[in-house]
This record gives sequence, C-alpha cells and structure tokens, in this order.
Amino acid sequence: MYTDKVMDHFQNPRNVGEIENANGVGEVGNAVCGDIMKIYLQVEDNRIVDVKFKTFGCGAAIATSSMVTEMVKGKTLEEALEITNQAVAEALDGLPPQKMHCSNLAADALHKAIQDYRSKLAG
Amino acid sequence: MYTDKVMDHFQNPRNVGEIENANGVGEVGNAVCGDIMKIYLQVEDNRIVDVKFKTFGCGAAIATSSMVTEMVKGKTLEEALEITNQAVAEALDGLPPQKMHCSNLAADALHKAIQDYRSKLAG
Amino acid sequence: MKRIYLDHAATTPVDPEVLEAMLPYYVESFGNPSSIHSFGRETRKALDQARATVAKEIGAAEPSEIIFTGSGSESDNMAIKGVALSYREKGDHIITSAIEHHAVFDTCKFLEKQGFKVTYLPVNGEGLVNPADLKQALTDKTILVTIMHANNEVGTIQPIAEIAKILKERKILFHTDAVQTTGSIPVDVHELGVDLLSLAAHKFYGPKGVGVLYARKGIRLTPVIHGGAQERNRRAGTENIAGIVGLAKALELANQKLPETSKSLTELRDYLIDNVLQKFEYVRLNGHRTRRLPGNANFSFEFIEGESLLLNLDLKGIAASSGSACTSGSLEPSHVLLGMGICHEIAHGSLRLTLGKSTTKEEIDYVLEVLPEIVNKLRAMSPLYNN
Amino acid sequence: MKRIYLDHAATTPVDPEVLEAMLPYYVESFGNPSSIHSFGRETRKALDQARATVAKEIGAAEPSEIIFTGSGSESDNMAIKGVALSYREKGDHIITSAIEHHAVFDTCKFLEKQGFKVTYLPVNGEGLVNPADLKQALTDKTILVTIMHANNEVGTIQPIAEIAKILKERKILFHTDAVQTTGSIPVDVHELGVDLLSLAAHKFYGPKGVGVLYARKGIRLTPVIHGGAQERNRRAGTENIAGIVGLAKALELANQKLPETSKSLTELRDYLIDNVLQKFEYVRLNGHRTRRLPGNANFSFEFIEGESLLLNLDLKGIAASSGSACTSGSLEPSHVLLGMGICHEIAHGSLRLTLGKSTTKEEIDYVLEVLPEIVNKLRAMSPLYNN
Ligand SMILES: Cc1ncc(COP(=O)(O)O)c(C=O)c1O
Ligand SMILES: Cc1ncc(COP(=O)(O)O)c(C=O)c1O
Ligand code: FES
Ligand code: FES
Repeated sequence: MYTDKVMDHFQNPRNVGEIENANGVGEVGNAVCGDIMKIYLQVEDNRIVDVKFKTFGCGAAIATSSMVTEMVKGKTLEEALEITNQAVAEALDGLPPQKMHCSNLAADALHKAIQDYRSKLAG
Repeated sequence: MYTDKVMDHFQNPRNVGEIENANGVGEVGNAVCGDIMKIYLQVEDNRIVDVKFKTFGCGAAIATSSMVTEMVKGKTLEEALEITNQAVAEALDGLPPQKMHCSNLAADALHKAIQDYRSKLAG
Repeated sequence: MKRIYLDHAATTPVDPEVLEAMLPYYVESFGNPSSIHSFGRETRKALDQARATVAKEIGAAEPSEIIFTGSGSESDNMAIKGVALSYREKGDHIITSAIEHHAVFDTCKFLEKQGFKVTYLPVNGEGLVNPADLKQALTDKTILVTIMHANNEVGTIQPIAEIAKILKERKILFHTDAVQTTGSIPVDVHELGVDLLSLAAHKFYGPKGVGVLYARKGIRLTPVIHGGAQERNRRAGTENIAGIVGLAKALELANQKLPETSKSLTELRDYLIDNVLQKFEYVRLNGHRTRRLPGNANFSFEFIEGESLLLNLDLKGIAASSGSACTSGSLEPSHVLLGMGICHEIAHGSLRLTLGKSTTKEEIDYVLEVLPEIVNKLRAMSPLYNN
Repeated sequence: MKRIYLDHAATTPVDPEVLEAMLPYYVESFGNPSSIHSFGRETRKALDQARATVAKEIGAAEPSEIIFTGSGSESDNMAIKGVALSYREKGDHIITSAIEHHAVFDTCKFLEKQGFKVTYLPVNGEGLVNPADLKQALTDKTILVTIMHANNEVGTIQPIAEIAKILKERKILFHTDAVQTTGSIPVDVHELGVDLLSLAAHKFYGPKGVGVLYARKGIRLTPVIHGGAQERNRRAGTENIAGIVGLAKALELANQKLPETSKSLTELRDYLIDNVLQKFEYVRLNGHRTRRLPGNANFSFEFIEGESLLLNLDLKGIAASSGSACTSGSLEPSHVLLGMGICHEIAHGSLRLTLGKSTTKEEIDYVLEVLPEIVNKLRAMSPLYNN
C-alpha cells in the first residue's frame, strides 16, 4: 500500500521531537479526525535552521511529517512556503489516494508554523 | 430426483398404446400445460379387462400413466374409482413435490375413461 | 458407461490450470484484502492483478470499472437495480427484450412492482431484437436498456453494437448480459459500445460463485449488497479471492484459445444441426441458423416433451437440457421459445445440446446414433403423434 | 521472518480438510444442480447434503430453512431487505443497535432512504444492548429487529435469547448477525430463539464467497438477487457447490472442536488481556471483560493512532487490525467504539488482536515482548502525550 520511501520515513522518522525555544510552532488537525501534527521551527536570519515534529496519525501522517521536515531544513521561509502538499507526496513517491489528506496536513502545519513565526516577529 | 420405481416405469412403460374398440376413453391435460394423457379401457362385466395409455409429458407423467394402468387391470370399476392420485404416487415410491401435478393427471384420466364408459352405457 | 456432457451452456468444469491458479488462495494466502498487514497485502495484490486482467480482457478503460460479484445473476441485478435506483430522478422507464434470462427478466418484474415502467421488446422467429422496435420504444423517461448479448437457450446473438449506437446518441445507459458469450465469442465493451456488462466465470471453465459487472467510469450504482467499502463501495462483502483469481485466469485462457475453439465448435455444431435436420421429420432448429453461439444447437421435436427426451438421453449417458420448464419445477414452458412465437406444444419438446471445448465428433456421432430410437419411442407413446 | 496471524475476526485460512472436501467439485463433479442429468444430480446430492448438515449444525427444523448466499453481507442484506419489502404492509419500523456491522448498518440506512423508520438502540460502555431499551422502542409498526450475536470489533456477546423472548410474545421477526459467533461459540437458532440468522464460512476456516441465511419456515423474503428458481426462489444464481460443500464441512469441524477450542482460546485471550492491562499505562480494554468472544482482545492505547500501531506490528511480523477507519479509506473512527461512548481520540488508537485455533502461547508472548517498544516509540512521537 505504501511506497518504500513512505515506509522508510515511517520506520525511521527524521526530526522527531520538540524544540524547546522554537520561534515558530504550527499545529493542525484534531483528535476527532484522527490526525494531529505539530511542527516546531527554529528560524534564524529568515532561514529554517532547525525543525522538529510530533504527530498523532497514520503511517502517511508520520511519513509526510518526517519528509516535510527534511525538505525545509536550511531553506529560507520563502522557499519553505513554496513546498506544496503535492511536493511532499511526490517526494515520498506518492501516497495512496485515500491518504492524500494526510500529506495536506504536513504542508499546512509547516505553513502555520511559519505564520506563527512571522506574527510573533510582527507583534 | 425420481425413485427407481418411477425410472423403471418410465423406461419400460406398461400398457402403452391404444385399444381399437375401447369402450371407455379419457383424456386430460393440454399442450399448453405440457401434459396430455389418454387412457383407453376395455370394460367387461363391470371389470377392466384391458387398459392402454398414450402420454405426452415428463418422466413422471409417463410413469404415473404406466403405473395407473397396472393398478387398474382386472379391477372392477368401483375398485378402480377408489384409486387416488396419492395412491399412484405411493405405488411409485413417491414423486418429487413439483411433479405431484402429474400424478393427479393419471388418476383423472382413468376416472374420465370410466365416466366415458358409463355415459356410453347409460346413453 | 462413458458419459457425454453436452450442457456447457448450463455450466462448465473448472479447467485444471484455473484450479491450480486458485489453490494458493485457500490455505496459504488467505488474508482479507482489506487488512493492511502482510497477509492482506498479499491477497490485495492478487485482487488488483485479477481486476487488471479482466479489464484488459474485456477492453475496459480502467480496472476500477470491474466489479467482482457472486454470480452472473447478481451482476444482472446490480446493473439493473443499481441504475434504476440511482437514476430514478431522471426517469422511470427501462427497456429489455422478451427473451432475457430470468436474472434480468425477474429483476425487471420486481422493478415494475416498485413503480418502474418496463418495455419488453418482441423478437422475431429467430430470436432477434429489431433495433427499429427499440428506437420506437424510447421515451424521455428511458434511463436504461438491457438486452442480452446472446441467448442462453437458442444461442441467438443480438446486434448489440448497432443498438449501442442508437443509445449513445441519446445518452441512455446500455447494459448487456454477456454471461453466455464471454469466452465463447469476442466480448469487448468498447467494440460493443455498452456501459454495463455482466459475465460469470462458470460459463467459461472458471469456478461457480463469482461474476463480474463491468460499469463504465462515472456510472452511479446503488448497491444491491450494502455494507463494507469493498469494490469501491459498490459491492460489500469480503472478497472471494480464490474465485476471483480463478475467474481472471479462466477468462485469459478462454480468450487465448477463442479463435481456435470457436472455429472447431462451429464446425461440430453445424455437423450436428445438419444431421439432425436431415435425419428427422417434424423437427425444427430454434434460433438463428448462423448468428448463434458456436456451441449451441437447439431443436424442437414435435409430439414429445422435453424432460422425457432428456431422461432417455441421460440413460444413454448423454447430458443435455431442455427449454421445458417442468425440469425446474414450474409448469410454464420456456418464455424464450414462446417469446419467439413458437407454440406451446412445440416449445415443450425442445432439446438444447451445447458443445464445449472437450466435445468430439465421436460424441456427436453417438448422439446422432441414439437419438432416433429415443425420439421414435416417445412419439410412439404420444397421443399427439398420428402416423 | 516468522509471521503471526492475529486477525482471525477478519478472516481465517481454509482448513486443509475443508479444501479436500471441496476439491471434487471443481474439475470432476461440476454439474449445475438444476440440471436433471447425471452431472446435475451428482451436485444436487452434494447440495442437499450440505444443506442438511448446516440445518443440523445450527439446530434448524428443516433443511429448507437454509439459504446459501455469497457472503455474510449478502445474508444480512437479504434478511433485512427481504423482510422489510415483504412485510411493508404490516409496518415500516425496524430496530437495530448502534454497533452493528456495516452490512446491517448500511442496509438500514438504505431502507431509511426508501421510507422505512429505523431505531438504533444505544449500547453501554461494554457494548451491551439493554433489552429494556428494546422494549421501549417497539411500536405497532415494528416488523423486524436485527441485533448482532457478537460484535466483530470488541467481541461483546449480546443477550439474544433474552431479546428473543420479548419479541416472540409480540410476534415480531428477529434477525441476528452470527457471522462472528458461528463456529466460535454455540449457535443454535432454537436456543437463541431467532427467526433469521446470518453466517459466513470464511470466519470459521471455510472458503470466502459463501454464506448462509437461516430463515424460519413460513417467513416471506423478497429476494435481493432475482432470477432463477434456485434456493426455492429466494436467491437466484447457479449454486457455488464447492463453496457450499466447504461451508458445511467447515461448520461441522468447527462445531466438533468448539468446546475444546473455545476453552483454550479463552485462556490464551485472558492471558493476553491480563498482561497488556498490567504492562501498560493509559490502556483500556474495549468490550465486556468476560461476555466476549473467546478469541477477541481489543485495546485502546491512548495518545497513538491505530494504523501506525498496526504497521509497526506488521514490521515485526504480527498481523492485527484496528478500529481505525483510516485503514479503510474513510476518516471516521470506528462507529462501534464511538457507539460505546469512547471518545474519538481513544477510539483512533484501538488495536484488535483476534486469536484462532493455531494461535500459541509463544505467539502471544512475542506480542507482549514487542508491543511495549512500539507503543513507547509512537507515544514519544505523539503531540498528545506529555509525560
Ligand atoms: C459481524 C459481521 N457481520 C457481517 C460480516 C460480513 O461478512 P462478509 O465480509 O463475509 O460478507 C462480517 C465480517 O466481515 C462480520 O464480522
Ligand atoms: C444469459 C445468462 N444470464 C445470466 C445467467 C445467470 O448466471 P448465474 O447462474 O451464474 O448467476 C445465466 C446462466 O445461468 C445466463 O445464461
Ligand atoms: S491519519 Fe487519517 S488518513 Fe492518515
Ligand atoms: S409433464 Fe409437467 S410436471 Fe410432468
């Protein structure tokens, strides 16, 4: 059902955990739906220098979380915001159709975390 | 589906044919229904001395025709009229439920032939 | 006694190669394809492959257009009820023919009770539907036409592609019951131009208890069997993997050998037909002389009734069937023969001999040898026969 | 890697003895049981025998009360739709429970669209229906009650006989879905007091694609599959002889070994449950502690989601399942757990381990060994877990 890449990220998720003093945090989903993703960013000079995640969800949810953290590390915020749900799924060699909703969450969580960082910066 | 007795009478039907100068003839059924039985009687001194049949119909129709002719041969008309559909079926060790309508025909044909004889006698 | 099987239209034996393909899916590879664990993924893969094979074999555009069912009858029910209930707001009129299999006929009768209107198109003496009749029967409310590809009793093959053209213009859904044709003559949904098509494995050397409904992408189908999400929510129930694998394998094999089998069966059938028509008085061939299934021969022997003919043949080791409904417990003769305008008396005396890939000329010769004495014996016993 | 199968509630492998009983009915003995020739009589005999066996095994009064179908889902559909459509003039109200299998649940939803009224009885935290609730729900218009014998997810066994008594007094038809119980605990239609009962072969080491609907004599059933006269006009389609023979054989074998299997499974299950409840924090057993299927254990591990648990177990060779609906492509968690009042978060984290006759203590020990590291790993990754 899942590609090898998905299974790899599911089994060995990259960047699991929290960042104590993260300056951007994004959470999406809820327990009713069965998926919650939380992404922690450490942004320096407009660049994501560290990123971690915590996820409650299915195999696809975990793999997309892991993949998105890999994809953004070292990127500028503008570059990171260009990462689409589709791009995450493609980076994993695809997801089962009924699971595409999970890959949406990973990009959403990232974008929310960036928003959070920017709003803090602005505030 | 059929008992051995039915198959025996079907394969080796007794008393097939016509009686040239039958003094009682009974026919029942029609081609629409798929069964036609014709019974020929030779009655002497109120006793059936000869009987023959012709039947267009299924295995059960042929077997019951054959059986009823065997059952009535030598019987008085009163005895013959006592032969019921049930009795014919029983003499054949039973018929499949959906075929019981055929055993009805055999007794009916016999009774009609007797009627025919009597009405000729009366007329 | 050597037994001769000439009832291939009723059912066929499973090809040993088909059984072999099925065997791994009973004891060893048994997972539920809906399960995500390795046991389930194994059978899911087999299921996907079988679906792809069937799609390819019947010319479907996508595997998802293949719905596995439990029988040809279920496929017919699902096509007709499924469309009727899903498109009711569009219309309530269905058109079919007078000589459909009971799985179609009784389903239409049922829908009539539910308030649908059904037109039963007449057929000619050879069992053919006239496309002009169909055109006339169409109304604004027509949502579905269901006409069988070939008839199971008399073997007549309908002008499906021609009918499809008429319906395509008007955007009316078209279902064909291809239970008798699949594996016997080419069945390609694209070439036939149909939207829905039924088939059953046991008619082409596959297992009993498994069928397919092809439904073109985008067609809404209210399920006949509600429940789990199997078959994309169109047919609930844990998949009969072994059966499905068997169906796909059997279809593949049948189509591979089709050109060859069809040619030799047609020859053998014609030999049988020609000889019977020559040998007997008061006999007629039912169905079209040439536009018929390769293996089908259907005769009416006047003055005698079908079941007694069958029983006598059986005593000689020959397995055949009849249109006579007595055999199935009802008193009606075949609605197919009556629908073709054949009178009751003659309809009752029909004999269907359906040849299969194992049928030999020797077997046919044996039939031709024993048939006369049986027919003569029964005629001699018949009150209808006066010679 | 050695694989451990703990998903017997999803399906079971065919018992080799069952397969052996089926094998003659593919290649050699293949006739259509409706045919009157010797090929047909052969399979008709097998069909009659299988029917008699099933009748005896479930305590039916007569073989004719046994209807062979294509699946447990079809049996459920047929019972409910069959009664609903046949008794509509008597009433339009059906009662069921909130935790039925989708084959019952979705059928009821469908009938609601057709104008029927359905009451979904609540269950308590352990999954039990309260007969008092049923009594209250009954109306003059109630024509059918359908309550499952035991639940497929949590294994809770319902008080069927008690409910039957209430309904018998009022002459309301009672159907039970015994798909999970047949072969696992005693199933006797007389003792249960039901009028209709569904079962499926593949849940008790028989083949997939064949089920039974028991319908007490005299009950009218509008067919779900219309067509030929098979199964006394109640279910059309050429009979799946091999499957039917397999079902009968499997049922016979399962019932023979039932007392023994049930005892050893219960012990093993309790060992598993006791150990899991002891070993973990934030875990709960779903379903009733004792009134449950011998082989069923269902846990909720808080803070983690079912599918990721299953995938990790699968990577360790353990085949299990979950109430998590993500696995089947829908986003809803199990309606069964929600129906029992369990909150979404916890419902998502359920793990069902269902033991079968081949399950060993070593296998359970292995599960107990690998489960902690998996649960810990997933919890460490979960935003809901803060320790
Ligand atoms: C309680 C219950 N009812 C019905 C079914 C449906 O059975 P099947 O999938 O064989 O149609 C199942 C199993 O899936 C079940 O567990
Ligand atoms: C034309 C046709 N349609 C439908 C069916 C029904 O198939 P099944 O008996 O496999 O359900 C048959 C065969 O019996 C058939 O010949
Ligand atoms: S967690 Fe629901 S689909 Fe992935
Ligand atoms: S001839 Fe019709 S049932 Fe016997």
